[in-house]
Amino acid sequence: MSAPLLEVDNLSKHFGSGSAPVRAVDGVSFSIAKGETLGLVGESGCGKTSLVRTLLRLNAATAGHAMLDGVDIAQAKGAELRAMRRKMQVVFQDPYQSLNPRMRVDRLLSEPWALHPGVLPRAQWSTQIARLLEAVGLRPEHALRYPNEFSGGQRQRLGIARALALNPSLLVCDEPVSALDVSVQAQVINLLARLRKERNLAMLFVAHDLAVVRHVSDRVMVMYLGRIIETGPTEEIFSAPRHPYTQALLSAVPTPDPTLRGKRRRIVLQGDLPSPSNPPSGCRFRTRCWKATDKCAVEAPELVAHGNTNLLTACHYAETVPDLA
Amino acid sequence: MTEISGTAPARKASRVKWFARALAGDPMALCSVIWLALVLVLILADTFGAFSGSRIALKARNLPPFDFTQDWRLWIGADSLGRSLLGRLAEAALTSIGIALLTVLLSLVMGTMLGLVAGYFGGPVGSLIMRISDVVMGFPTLLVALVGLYLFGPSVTNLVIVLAITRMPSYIRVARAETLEVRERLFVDAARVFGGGPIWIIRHHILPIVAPTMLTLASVNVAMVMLFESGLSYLGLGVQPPAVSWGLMIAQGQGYLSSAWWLGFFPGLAVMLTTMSFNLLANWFRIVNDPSQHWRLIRRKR
Amino acid sequence: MSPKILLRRTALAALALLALMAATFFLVRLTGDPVNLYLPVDASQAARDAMRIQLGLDRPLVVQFFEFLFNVLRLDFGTSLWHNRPAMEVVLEALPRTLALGAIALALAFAISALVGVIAAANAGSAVDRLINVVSQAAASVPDFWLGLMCVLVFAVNLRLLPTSGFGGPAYWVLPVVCLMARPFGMLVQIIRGSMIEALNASYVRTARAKGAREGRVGFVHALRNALLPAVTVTGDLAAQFAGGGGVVEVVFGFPGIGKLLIDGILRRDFAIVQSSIFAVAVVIFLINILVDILYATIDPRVRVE
Amino acid sequence: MTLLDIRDLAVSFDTAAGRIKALNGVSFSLQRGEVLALLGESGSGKSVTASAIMDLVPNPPGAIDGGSITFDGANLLDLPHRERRAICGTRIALIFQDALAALNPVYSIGWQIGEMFRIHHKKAAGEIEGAVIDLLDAVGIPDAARRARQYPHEFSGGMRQRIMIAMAVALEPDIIIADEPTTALDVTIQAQIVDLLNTIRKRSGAGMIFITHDLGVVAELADRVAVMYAGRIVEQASVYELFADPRHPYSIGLLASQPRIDVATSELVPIPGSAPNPADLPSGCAFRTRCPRAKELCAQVVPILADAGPGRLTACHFPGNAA
Amino acid sequence: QSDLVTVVVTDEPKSLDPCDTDLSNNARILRNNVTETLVNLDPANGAVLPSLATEWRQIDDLTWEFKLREGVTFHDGSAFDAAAVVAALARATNPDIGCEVGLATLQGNTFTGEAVDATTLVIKTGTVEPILPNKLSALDIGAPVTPADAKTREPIGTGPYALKAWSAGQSVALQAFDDYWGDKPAIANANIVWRGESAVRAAMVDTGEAQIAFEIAPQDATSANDIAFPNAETSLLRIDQAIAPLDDKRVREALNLAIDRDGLIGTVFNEGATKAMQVVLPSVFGYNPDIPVWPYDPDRARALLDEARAAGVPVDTEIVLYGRIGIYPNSAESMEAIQAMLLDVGFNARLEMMETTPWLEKLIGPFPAERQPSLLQTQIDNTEGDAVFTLPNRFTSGGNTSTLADPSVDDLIARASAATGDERQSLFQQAFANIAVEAINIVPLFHMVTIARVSPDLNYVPDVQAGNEIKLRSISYK
Ligand SMILES: Nc1ncnc2c1ncn2[C@@H]1O[C@H](COP(=O)(O)OP(=O)(O)OP(=O)(O)O)[C@@H](O)[C@H]1O
Ligand SMILES: Nc1ncnc2c1ncn2[C@@H]1O[C@H](COP(=O)(O)OP(=O)(O)OP(=O)(O)O)[C@@H](O)[C@H]1O
Ligand SMILES: [Mg+2]
Ligand SMILES: [Mg+2]
Repeated sequence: MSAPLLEVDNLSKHFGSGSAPVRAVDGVSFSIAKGETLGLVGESGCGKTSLVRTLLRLNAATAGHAMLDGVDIAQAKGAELRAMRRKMQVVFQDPYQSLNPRMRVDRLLSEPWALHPGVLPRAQWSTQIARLLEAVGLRPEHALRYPNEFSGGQRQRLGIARALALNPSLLVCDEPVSALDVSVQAQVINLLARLRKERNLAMLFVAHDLAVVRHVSDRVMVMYLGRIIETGPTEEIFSAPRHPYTQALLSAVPTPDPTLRGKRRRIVLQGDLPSPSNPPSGCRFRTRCWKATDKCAVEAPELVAHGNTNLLTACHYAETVPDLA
Repeated sequence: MTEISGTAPARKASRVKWFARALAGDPMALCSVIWLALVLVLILADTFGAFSGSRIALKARNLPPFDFTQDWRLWIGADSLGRSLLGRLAEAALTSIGIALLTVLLSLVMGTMLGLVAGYFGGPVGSLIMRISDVVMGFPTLLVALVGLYLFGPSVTNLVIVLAITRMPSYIRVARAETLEVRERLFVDAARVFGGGPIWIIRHHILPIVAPTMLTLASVNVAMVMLFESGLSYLGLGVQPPAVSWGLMIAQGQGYLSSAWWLGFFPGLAVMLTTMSFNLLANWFRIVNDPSQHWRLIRRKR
Repeated sequence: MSPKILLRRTALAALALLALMAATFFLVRLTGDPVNLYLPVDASQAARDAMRIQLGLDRPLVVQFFEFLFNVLRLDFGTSLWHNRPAMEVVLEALPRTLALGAIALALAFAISALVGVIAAANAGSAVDRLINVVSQAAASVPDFWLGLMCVLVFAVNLRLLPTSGFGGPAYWVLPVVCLMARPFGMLVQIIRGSMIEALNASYVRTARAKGAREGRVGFVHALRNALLPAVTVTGDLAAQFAGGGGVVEVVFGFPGIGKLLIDGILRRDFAIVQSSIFAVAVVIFLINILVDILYATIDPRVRVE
Repeated sequence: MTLLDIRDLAVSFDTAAGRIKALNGVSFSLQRGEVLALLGESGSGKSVTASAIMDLVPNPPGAIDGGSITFDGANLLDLPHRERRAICGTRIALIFQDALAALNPVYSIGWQIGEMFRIHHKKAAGEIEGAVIDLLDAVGIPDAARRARQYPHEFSGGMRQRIMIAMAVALEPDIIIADEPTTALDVTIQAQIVDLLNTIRKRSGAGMIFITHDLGVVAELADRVAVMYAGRIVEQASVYELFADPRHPYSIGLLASQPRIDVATSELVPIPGSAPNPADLPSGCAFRTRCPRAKELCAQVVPILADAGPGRLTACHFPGNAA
Repeated sequence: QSDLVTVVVTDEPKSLDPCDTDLSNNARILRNNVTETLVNLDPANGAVLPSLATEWRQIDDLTWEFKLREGVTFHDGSAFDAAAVVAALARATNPDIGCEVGLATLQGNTFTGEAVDATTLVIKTGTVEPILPNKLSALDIGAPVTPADAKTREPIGTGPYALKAWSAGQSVALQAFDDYWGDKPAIANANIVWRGESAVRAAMVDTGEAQIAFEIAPQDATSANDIAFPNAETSLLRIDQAIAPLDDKRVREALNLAIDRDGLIGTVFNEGATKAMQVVLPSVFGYNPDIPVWPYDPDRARALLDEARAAGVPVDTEIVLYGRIGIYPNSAESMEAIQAMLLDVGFNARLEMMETTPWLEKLIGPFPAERQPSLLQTQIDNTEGDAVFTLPNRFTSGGNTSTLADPSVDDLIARASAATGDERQSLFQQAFANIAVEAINIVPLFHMVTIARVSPDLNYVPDVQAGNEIKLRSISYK
């Protein structure tokens, strides 16, 4: 097997210093192969965005490495950095915030080329802009509008078009559809899926909507309080999760089928997510876990395979709950 | 592409139309614009020599206003040296507004730049900028004015520089605060991901967002500087004869309040109306730039 | 505010004060030599030189500066050339008057503009609102000294209702307070009106209405407290400005406050007075800022004093 | 028994882009003890409907242009302001989407909940504190006595929503209108809140209008569903019927476009195009520009909400089952 | 309230030390109210009148003897005697204290007092001092308890009023002194307050807040209660005649001819002002009545300029008019008018109005060698009644405000200062003529007047000394 496109090793990101830093990301390791889509789910505040921003070098990592195509993201300089920037692009959550409201679409889309002279001669910009717009399902004449003249879904398409301008090999999507309307969400998801196929894009797909993640990803990673607690192939995670948190998470998602009402086994977790600046000792989930024992308070579980499965689970008492789905 | 680019002027025209409509929706702003246009006409008339005939004529000293049998230049009276008060007001308008605009422009440009740097980079340079601006803020403007005028001689240029320096901290603060906020916005992050450096980001992403706020602040400041200049001139620390500003006219006219009220009254009124106009326009501008307030400017048609 | 934060802020303020005093020291000395001003025109060159030596002005500026710093550390601010007594003593006589004047003006301005601002915001767009807007804009735009002169003309000279100027019983305070109030009043009405309109559109106000609260309660209990925050900031800034003296207004009314003292000090090259007033005012401003922060935190529990 | 009956409600707003017709003749009714889900995408007018019921449409820029809201036999729109206010909170209560914004940041939550009693003079001053603590207990906030003294920013999102709920049920209203109460919450918290709402509603027997665009929550909670599009109700049916057999092309599209957690979907079927500009709605049926079935008639005649089988209504010229 | 009179002046006194009465702000309060001098000058003709000294004579060139009044006590009860005068004199001339009197009037000579007995005083001078009594009219005598090495804020004198309180920034209150040696004043209390604005001062008399207001600007002097009195000041422009083109006499003459003095009187200057031909008033010893007043002749001025231009004088060089803000009422307007007049005859004149300190730098030498040709707005006062108090410092080559370096003038002034009687008078008259006509070092403007507004129910007529003295004891209610 060839080397993975992105390899993350024990990456941490802590905010603030002093006695109780916010441990937004705490020793996370994973990798993404070329053309693969990795879904990342977790509740609000568990560190998804922090992880993404660290990968994009918008935050400096506190510890650990992330290598993109063999280049350490944090260390890259000069030409290496520029090459890295071209390879990895991002689509942000909020389509209203991620486009500069004072830039016309043609300038928005050509900004990457202006920043990477030599990628595309200026003469070809306008044709390329038209092509990009078409690729994301917009029309060439949209190039002369301002972002506020677009709907949310259209804006998200603009964001995607812009991310594609440099023809990256890895697209990092931080909740690209969660700000969109249900009917528009489907359009964007389909668009991403199509582009991924056409361009052999690898994706890190962050979302908290499990249904969306299930639909999009090849592999899924579940995060809780800055740690990865379970990871594995999408189908396996959704059909037979082993971590209690994943189980609870899946069961909490309401099924759009009124006939199933009251028939599913639902696990309603008690309490809120603990503060990431003062995470529980041992297993971080233990404060809301119905299986927690004294051991969980002392010993942090490793992310390992439990039994005959492709899943890696960080739980001392990992087991499947067969009748979940 | 031609048929697409053809729409650009049309968009511009519609923007002008929208502004005109928004202006029509705010009678106060409309009045302000009319008043400022009037002042502009007066200034132009003066520069083209309409008042050049108004020399010192001690015989016409303190000629009262509203005597329409006189030359039109004397319709609002003559000053203590018999010069046309209207002409003096025109000349003073150029100084007063000129000083205010230049001051504001200078402090706007410098303050915004420093604020952007302080806000975007932070760190020791940022704190240094902020501390210096704190210290400047701590000074009585009078002292700074005096030092500047003493060191460099009393001239309009020096007054502008001095006032600009004392006004700068407010721009620095606002620009910094805005920058701090804007630099956390997602589109700035996006630009960084594309490889945009600080200069690029400040120029293309932060400045355009910060600019309207700064312009609003500037138009409020035009008003403030005008008041300030008149105060300084009143104390004898601002514009000095033979130059003339509205503030100086008030100062000189105050001696005549009981005998020739028009000498101090009209320049006072001019300061007030002009200041008010700039304040009102600032308000209007703020609303125009805030989509959630737009409806205020559009009359409800039923 | 915890003592630790207070300590930190005090330390920072002390540093800033040091910079301010240093800048003041050099700036005033750039405005020229006081000796000519203090000696009769006929005084001989020898007498001028003697005075320079006596005042220590003949020594290098740096030496003078360090002596000045040393004296400041001992809270010795020198002797006023003009008043011929310790400068700080003169300043501490004038400062309380200015503070009282400013406090009265600001408090009145704040109270009245809160009321007027709420009325305007509640009737946004109506004739009342427009009237309030015009009046407050005019108040914010009127040159205070001009207003002062006009007030003297009308109320003192023509109507004989109030004394023209000076310092004394309550009657003497009316006109200075009114003139000083005009601008804060205008500004605060604008601000409170704006933030009230915003607050009245806020979600929590909808909640209050949904709870069944009457408009008066919605406006004064729910919206106003939130809307006051920007007004408090501006009032703090104004208070800081006023601490430096009502400047021109004090001159017009012959009000013996710190503003007049400072202007006179500057015009008379009374270095000790200028330095002491700036020092005293800076300290007051520091205290005002802390006060404003505390007030802020009292109004809005989200704000933590740093 | 019909508790609330809304007929042809029309609301408009003045905006820079011109006059927006936010509601274009909304009609639905709510029975006692029933949960009606108001489903529809962003901007379809769900919140405006709630505002109109609660007399919260800001005027200006908004205005109620017509229709009626009949509650307990009286048309609310005819009542004087003062009487409507008296109904708010006591008989109809509203829970907002963004609890952080909806709670006044400068008052403690105990004060804000207690205000319900003070405004409507329902309890003596001495009893209020105890009542507030009981309410907080009831919505599952531990350590209620201490937390009542805290401010909204000191609570997590789920807690704040619980506080909103406590406030809404304080005076045991007949109707609770919940405007997307769980949209801003995480799934695990959302599950808690949905559970809580269910429990409380069952206990008090209040009717509920549950506004959302989350099909899952609807399936979990609602008895009946009204689907909104561009300021109109386009379909009304019992929850079972709607999910099993949507008739309006918009409802069909809505159901087909959402990925499901319980089954692996290979391809989603999105509704083409985007929501129309409310200032410039298409003539006739507002959905026609995105509708696969649109014919000439749709551009000319506005379809009315008509009977389409027992207990269900559809506003479409060409209703039918999903293809 | 008939036992109180309130006087409003422009500024707070700088000091109330008896030895600082050379400043009129201080003198107005103290002189002959709180403290007294050995002799006074007659406001009408400048003659020396007895006060604390009853008689005096010059024993020899360097020695004078004064007989002091008996039975005079200071406000603190101590007796007035020769020792007190000796102490006051020593104090006034002590350079360490920096007394105004010592630095101005008494400068340039040494004075040693000697108490022969309680009422007999001998003063020895370093050089001959022909007009010692005039000089001593400026020396106020404070009580012996006045600190010898520092200034005081609480003067104790022998005058009809004692200081009651000085509320800094607000007012000075005086109270009649019961044991005064002369006639008791009619009004028991006096308040001196100060306001910067002329209009306010004038209004205060109308409103009854004050009974006397000084320095009312011409435009505020609109009522019958406004009394103009000459204030011993003469306004002028000093010509810096060392710098071209002002080094040319034709140019300086043109300056004088260009100014329409009649036009300025009654408009910018008060009607009561009189055109001046020299820098002192007729009442001053040494005044020359024969110097002609400059006519207004702009054509002649233009002709002179053309002539000078033809002779190669750079008459088109920019000449700066240095004005001082507020030196007298309407000072800026007068300079604007003068600038316009100069421009009219073809001068390239630029006006620069300055604050006092920078103006003083222009006034007082030494002057930098590289400087622009300039005219300086100034005024000269002479309250001591003798030309020697005006001339040496201002018009001799050694004078620190002089721009004239003419050995013949120097010699004239030196000789006049040492002379007495008619010789003195004629020498001074020659000097004045020389300065005004031959050298044309000045553009004399006006003998100035001050306007005081006096409440109609008050008996008070300000005289020429009212700029320096408010003779409170002469005031009474009608
Ligand atoms: N700049 C920052 N400074 C301090 N703390 C931060 C910062 N950014 C994030 N955090 C904290 O780090 C934790 C993780 O935040 P992060 O935004 O990565 O979560 P998330 O999983 O993306 O949440 P969401 O689903 O809400 O986007 C949170 O507790 C957050 O408060
Ligand atoms: N105060 C207002 N001013 C102008 N337009 C408004 C106002 N309130 C609502 N609207 C308009 O009314 C329409 C309906 O809005 P509404 O808030 O009811 O939508 P919604 O269905 O609740 O959407 P969401 O799911 O986003 O909450 C929208 O087009 C909106 O722009
Ligand atoms: Mg996130
Ligand atoms: Mg809504």
